[in-house]
Amino acid sequence: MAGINASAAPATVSPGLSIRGLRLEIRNGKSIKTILKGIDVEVPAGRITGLAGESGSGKTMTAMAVCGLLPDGSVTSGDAIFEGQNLLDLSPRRMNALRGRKISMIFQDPTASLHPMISIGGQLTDHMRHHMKYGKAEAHHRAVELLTMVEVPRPEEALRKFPHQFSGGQLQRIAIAIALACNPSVLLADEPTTALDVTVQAGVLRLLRRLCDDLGIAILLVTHDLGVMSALADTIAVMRNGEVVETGNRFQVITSPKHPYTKALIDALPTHEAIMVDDDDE
Amino acid sequence: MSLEQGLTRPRFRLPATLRNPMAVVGASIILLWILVAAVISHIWPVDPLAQNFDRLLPPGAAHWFGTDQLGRDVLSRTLAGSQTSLPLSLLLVVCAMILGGSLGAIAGYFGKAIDETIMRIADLVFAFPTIILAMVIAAALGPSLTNAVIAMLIVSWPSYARVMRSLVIGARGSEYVIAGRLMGSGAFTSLWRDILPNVLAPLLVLATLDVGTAILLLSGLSFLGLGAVPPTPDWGAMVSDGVQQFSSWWIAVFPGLAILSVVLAFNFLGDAWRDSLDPRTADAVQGRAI
Amino acid sequence: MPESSNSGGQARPAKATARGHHPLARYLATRLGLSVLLVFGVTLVTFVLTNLVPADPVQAALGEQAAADPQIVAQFRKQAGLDQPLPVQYVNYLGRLLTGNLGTSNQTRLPVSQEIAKAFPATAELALVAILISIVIGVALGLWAALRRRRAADHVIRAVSLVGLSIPTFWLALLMYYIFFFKLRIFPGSGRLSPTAIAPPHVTGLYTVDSLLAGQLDNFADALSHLILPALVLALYTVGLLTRFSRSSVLDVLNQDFVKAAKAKGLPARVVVTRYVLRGALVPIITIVGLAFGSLLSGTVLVEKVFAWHGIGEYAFTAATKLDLPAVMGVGLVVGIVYIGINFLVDVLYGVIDPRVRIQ
Amino acid sequence: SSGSSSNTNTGSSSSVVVDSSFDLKTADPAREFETTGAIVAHALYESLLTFNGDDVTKPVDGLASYKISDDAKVVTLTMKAGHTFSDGTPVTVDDAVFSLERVQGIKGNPSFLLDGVKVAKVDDHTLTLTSAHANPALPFILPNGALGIVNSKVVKANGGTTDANDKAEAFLNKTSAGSGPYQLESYDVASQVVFTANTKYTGSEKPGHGRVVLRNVAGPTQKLNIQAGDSQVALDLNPDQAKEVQGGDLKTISGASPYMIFLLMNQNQAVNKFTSNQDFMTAVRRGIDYGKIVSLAGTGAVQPGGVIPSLFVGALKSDPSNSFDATAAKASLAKSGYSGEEIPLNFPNDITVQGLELQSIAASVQAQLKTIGINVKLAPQPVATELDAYRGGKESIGLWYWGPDYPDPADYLVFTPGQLVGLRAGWAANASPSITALANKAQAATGNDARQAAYEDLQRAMNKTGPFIPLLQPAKNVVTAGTISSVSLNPVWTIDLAGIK
Amino acid sequence: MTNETPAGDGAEEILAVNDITVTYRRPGRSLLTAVDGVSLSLRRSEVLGLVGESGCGKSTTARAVCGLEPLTSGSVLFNGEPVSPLSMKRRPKHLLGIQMVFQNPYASLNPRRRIGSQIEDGLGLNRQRDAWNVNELLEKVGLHPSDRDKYPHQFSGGQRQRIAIARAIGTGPDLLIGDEPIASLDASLQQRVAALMRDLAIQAGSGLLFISHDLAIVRTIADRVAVMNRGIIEEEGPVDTVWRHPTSAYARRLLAAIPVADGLGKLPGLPTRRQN
Ligand SMILES: Nc1ncnc2c1ncn2[C@@H]1O[C@H](COP(=O)(O)OP(=O)(O)OP(=O)(O)O)[C@@H](O)[C@H]1O
Ligand SMILES: Nc1ncnc2c1ncn2[C@@H]1O[C@H](COP(=O)(O)OP(=O)(O)OP(=O)(O)O)[C@@H](O)[C@H]1O
Ligand SMILES: [Mg+2]
Ligand SMILES: [Mg+2]
Repeated sequence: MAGINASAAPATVSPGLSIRGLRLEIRNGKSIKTILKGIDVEVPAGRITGLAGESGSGKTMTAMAVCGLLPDGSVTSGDAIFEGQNLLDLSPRRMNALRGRKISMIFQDPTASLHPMISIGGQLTDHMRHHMKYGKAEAHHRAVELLTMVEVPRPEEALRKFPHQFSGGQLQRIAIAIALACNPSVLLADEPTTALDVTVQAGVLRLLRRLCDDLGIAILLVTHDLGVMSALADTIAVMRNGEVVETGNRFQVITSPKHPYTKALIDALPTHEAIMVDDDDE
Repeated sequence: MSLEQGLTRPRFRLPATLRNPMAVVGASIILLWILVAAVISHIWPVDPLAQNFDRLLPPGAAHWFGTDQLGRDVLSRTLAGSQTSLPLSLLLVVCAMILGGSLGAIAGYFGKAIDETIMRIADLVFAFPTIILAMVIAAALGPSLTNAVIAMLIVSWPSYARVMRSLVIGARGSEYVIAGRLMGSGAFTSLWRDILPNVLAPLLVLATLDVGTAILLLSGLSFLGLGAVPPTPDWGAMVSDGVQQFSSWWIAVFPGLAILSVVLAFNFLGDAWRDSLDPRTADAVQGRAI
Repeated sequence: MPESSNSGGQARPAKATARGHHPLARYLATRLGLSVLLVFGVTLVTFVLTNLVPADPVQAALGEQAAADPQIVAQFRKQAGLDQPLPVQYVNYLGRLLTGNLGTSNQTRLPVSQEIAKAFPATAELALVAILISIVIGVALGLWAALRRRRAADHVIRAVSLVGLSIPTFWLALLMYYIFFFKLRIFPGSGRLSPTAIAPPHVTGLYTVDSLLAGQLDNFADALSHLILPALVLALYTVGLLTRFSRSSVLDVLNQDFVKAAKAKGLPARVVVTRYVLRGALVPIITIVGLAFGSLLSGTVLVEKVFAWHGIGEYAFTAATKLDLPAVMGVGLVVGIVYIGINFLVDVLYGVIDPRVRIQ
Repeated sequence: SSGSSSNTNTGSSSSVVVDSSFDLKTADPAREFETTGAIVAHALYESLLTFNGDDVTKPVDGLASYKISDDAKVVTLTMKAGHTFSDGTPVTVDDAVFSLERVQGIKGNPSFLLDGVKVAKVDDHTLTLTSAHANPALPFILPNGALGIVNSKVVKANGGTTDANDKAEAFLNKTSAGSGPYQLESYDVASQVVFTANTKYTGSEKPGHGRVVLRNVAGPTQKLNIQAGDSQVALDLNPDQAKEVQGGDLKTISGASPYMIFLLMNQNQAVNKFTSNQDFMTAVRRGIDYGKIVSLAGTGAVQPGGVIPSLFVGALKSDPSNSFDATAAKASLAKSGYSGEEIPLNFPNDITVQGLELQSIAASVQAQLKTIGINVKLAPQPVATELDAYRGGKESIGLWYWGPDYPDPADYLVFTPGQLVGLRAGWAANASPSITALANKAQAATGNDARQAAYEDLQRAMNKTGPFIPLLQPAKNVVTAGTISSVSLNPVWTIDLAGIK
Repeated sequence: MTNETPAGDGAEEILAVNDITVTYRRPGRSLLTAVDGVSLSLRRSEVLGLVGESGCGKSTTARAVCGLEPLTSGSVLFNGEPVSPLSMKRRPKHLLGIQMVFQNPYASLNPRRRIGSQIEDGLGLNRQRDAWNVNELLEKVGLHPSDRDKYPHQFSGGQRQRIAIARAIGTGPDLLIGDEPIASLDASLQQRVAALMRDLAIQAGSGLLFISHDLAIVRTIADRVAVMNRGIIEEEGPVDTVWRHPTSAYARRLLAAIPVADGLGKLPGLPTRRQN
């Protein structure tokens, strides 16, 4: 079903991530719940791949499976190929060495995904020091650099502050900085703007676009907001009930959806006529 | 998904608590003790008060649990002890729950001065050393299990009040409560119909977990001579007799095991119950005071 | 527990009309004010309570024949100020308190403050060691159980902690004394020091500390070896309690997104657990530690009796049963104040641990 | 220094640990009147007269020798030379006079011992104690530890006076000022009192150990301690515990104690209409299985014939009025008009007498009376609360004990109508003229034989119609380690610490 | 569906919010003015949309209109009578005509009561006794009459929100307030629920105050819209005017920031940087 720019995905070592036939079951006692029923998604480097779908369709679980952060009792099969190795088969040790280093993640709620009692500096540098063996000063230097890159004002000062001292948009930027700290090749963003205001969201979306373009990172963008999808994703995969029901490039999927579910999703959107706004801020 | 859930939920609700093997063990022990208290101890052939036997006999064929310092049969006393220890601790817990729960609910719902007054009193009771309070009360009213229960009630309501208050404060801002009030329900209806049913479960769980503590506290008071009046068979009092006759270990061990079994049973049950609550309410229970 | 404010989400004040300069200082000042108010309340409770006791303190204080002599009784009443109206007695009581005078024991005619100064450190030492043991063991077990949730280790730990919560302390105390002192000879006998030992010079009243301060290493070893068994007995209950609470608060934290986020950073499990999970679980644990320590301070009478420890618990018990009202008032007040102090300390610790309290 | 306390040698440099349940209030002899206080006072202070070992039937010379006038009103005491206080100064008449006047003047618990007695110095060797009425008990009172002689100069220097302004107690709680075999090393009213031998001591009973630690330990722990060798003497084992430690090298010294446990039946109609009924009282008297109660109290316990314990002059061996006969009891009960009404039995539940809990006795009495048809309800209270009702004469049936203030039958006249304990049973002064007459006769009798006969008559009469039922004289069980060769017990001061050899 | 005939100018005004200010005392004594001089008015059968960023004071305004929040200054008139703050006492009769549908579908229904009886509570308030019955209402919001005996947890979020709407409509309100009633719903449901709310309100002749941060949806159901920012109304007017020709800079930014699902990959406009 991988119907995307085949040229961007060389068969052997692709710089991105390629998910093929991913199945996931969660066993709890005797009950077995099938969450994912064979997912195929290509996440090539330098592009943003969108994963859309209704609530509970398994978007988050797909990202979690790639990271190896599934709940207890999960059983996976299929492939998630990254740098020639199947992430699903890696030992927890080797997976841990990749997580945060080559593969990073951003969560939906920035206030919840940062530890409220640890300073921003602490949370931004601890994995750098672990993965990259940076010294204190080196890590600090890199942290300032990162905060500057994601446009958090007064980075030096920010490092000493705690999460509750920032707004949601700033926190999401910080979360992105944390994810980018070790120069990952793949970034999994699970609804990174859902908890944010439209105005703040606009800034974060731009940031993601820029990172993708400038750093050549492969981004998997999970969201149920088709507006966001349309603004950011290069290709879109639509999920429903643990299956990918439609994959295609952005324009195709949004303007001429094939699957009835995608159609329904798009029909439900309020129609947008041309908005007459002078973009005076740009 | 929601439909499926909807169909199965009501039928699974109680078993969900009881599916846990520990909960099954707990429930069976409690049932067994209820049976003992209600039936077996009444028809048991040996009189728990009769001082007809040789003193301090070790467990043997004639007296499975031995005899105590006055020549009474420890087995029949242990069985009969369930008639006082169980109902009294339950009574204590229920009273503390009702008293503390009501005060906490009132404090939480009405807030402001009422809240301040009630909660500062609760703080005071907390700050005042429990055992001294209990002892002074028991000393003043005279030792008896009823008075011990009253004393313990006075010192134990605040933890219920605290939990209840925080639950009610959490619930009173809930949208369904506000919706109810927008539809014109008064304070009482609002508390009774909208809030209470939704906060009762954690309180009940707390109470379940407290039954064991109650038995222990009452037995502690008995040990200090402020609880059960002889010759009433009471587990705590029996254990404290056993401390005097420490070499005759059977005097203390069997009622002690009885206490242990009940405490464990209620805790197993309460634990399972709490685990089956939704996480947000379970939160409030675990934040309870001692 | 700290009251969590209801205002959720990211607060972006539309207009902050006033701005706090030292939120932590103000927070602490409020807590302190509240504590002082509570202390005042405790004095009132002690006073009212002791006046509610129906028995006549005169009869309790005087010997059989002296109590029959109306002249002695009248003199005693006068000396104790019992002939004044209650409000006056209360004001007098407060006045005396301000000068540090807790009154004189009816039983021993010693200043209550002096007696408490002796009894309190004994219990404090015991409770401190017990709470330290409980924290180390209880938190470790609770953490372990939470990390192994629903597996064998979890069930075993929970069952064991419940057993700890279910055994009557006084009986356990005697049993432990029997096993470890009498049978196995691992620990020394009752009391705080060997009978032949001479107590170290009084500085803190904690024998272990005082003996170290005085450089008496053998006394230190002696005091410590006497301390361990009763402390273990006391700890068993609090270990059970802390295990349960740590388990559930760690479980709560484990469900938080920031733990998942920490794992997603590829941090080693050890770091995630110690740095992220434990720290997050600390606030509820500290609350319980505070409460448990408070209850240890006044709830040790049963253990003290068995171990001939003669601490504040036994003192309170004797005072209450002998109707030694000045002693009851003194001990109620002191324990109450210490309890309030501990709670204040817990509040301060919140501030230290949780930047949301410290920095606004 | 720390380490094991067990001692094998009994040289004067060794130390000994005595475990006891404290009821200590003070180390000031003029104020103490409790069991532990008496042990402490006896070790620290010598008294003018004393007893020889446990024989309390005959006072012997202490710091002084004595003569009592024929009318028993004047006791003349002649100081013996050679006794010195621990600071080396000699004990003088002035010290004796000061000490006794101080006991009287500060109105402490023991001051009643010298009620109506005038203390006067005659010369540098002699003093007299003069009473208005015949007071043949006075020589028996003088050995009491409360009447120990203190160093008047030292005590005065530390605030001591002979009136209510006395401030010496705090000093005496830190430092002893006596001529006894021991000096106070440290004193902690709650945990322990440590004694060191008084090097200036010149008395007869030389201290067996250089250092004695008297510790406050609860009964069950005492037992484990002595078994483990952690202590050498345990004073408060109950009979069962004492029996359990038998075998091995521990020794148990059992004997009757001077305590007498009794039931009182209130004679006041208003308090209870049954307990004041003669037939009902007889029913109770005959309905109690004394043998069973005595067996509760173990070896050495006896049933006293009357209120006076077996150790004293005037004790009654046994009396058929106080014997178990269920049929007679039921017959009397039938006559009394009682039909199953509940009668409360009050007793203090936080008191043990020689390790024996009153609670067990109460439970036993209740069970026995139940078999003859009397419905007794136990109503225990802590002693501090219950004392009120007891002293106020408000108990229907009370279970109490009496410990002698001094080892003389005169101490038991308080049980007669209109007297201290008699009133507690609602026994008014005019309630029984015949018994009152017998009491007066007993009080006036002088000479051992006459007194013995008079007190026996009095007790027999009281056993017939009086409100008191003497139940039990519990045993005193002292357990000593194998390293201890002898101890010296005495009903007045329990144990002579110097006598632990 | 957009912009049906705006309610006639002659319709009676049911709500007049006159220059209200609401301040919160926050822990630590600092005062926060959440609503700062807001004025609004609403007529029968009219839908007024209130949009703005999170925390700008929309909910506070709604709560103040219901009397749930004491006013620091200004007044709220409902049917010409002042709205008194809701104390612990029963709510006065004349205010029962104001009903609200809340943001969180999981919290707006009492989880321990059958939904049928909760809807009946609402019906009990209706002045026209027989205007509705439970079954009709359920059908109206697309549920089956047999659902009345179920408990809230047996429904999905969208269904619950529809039940809450049914309950509010059942009271026959003069004024219906929706405080972000669609915010937590699935994208595919938002539009449907919003439209349902509008339809039912207009049908019952009530005024609807519809609060949302999603201008795109408000535009489809509202007659007039007010844009709120930091406690003040930045701009107010007919929805088309505001949508196409916003006059305030803030409204423009807000509009520009909305990503458009046109498949063109156009990034939304940037907000001006703000200092916190
Ligand atoms: N810990 C878990 N155990 C069992 N089932 C789970 C667990 N977490 C999620 N699920 C189930 O997995 C399915 C997919 O969940 P997932 O979180 O991936 O959905 P989603 O598409 O991210 O939805 P949303 O848009 O609401 O975030 C759901 O049916 C959910 O109930
Ligand atoms: N009870 C309260 N106490 C103190 N401040 C409050 C309270 N409720 C709200 N606030 C503050 O008032 C301001 C306005 O809040 P309000 O809830 O009205 O915003 P909103 O526009 O509804 O935002 P959202 O879209 O997040 O619901 C916010 O800054 C909020 O933090
Ligand atoms: Mg998700
Ligand atoms: Mg809001």
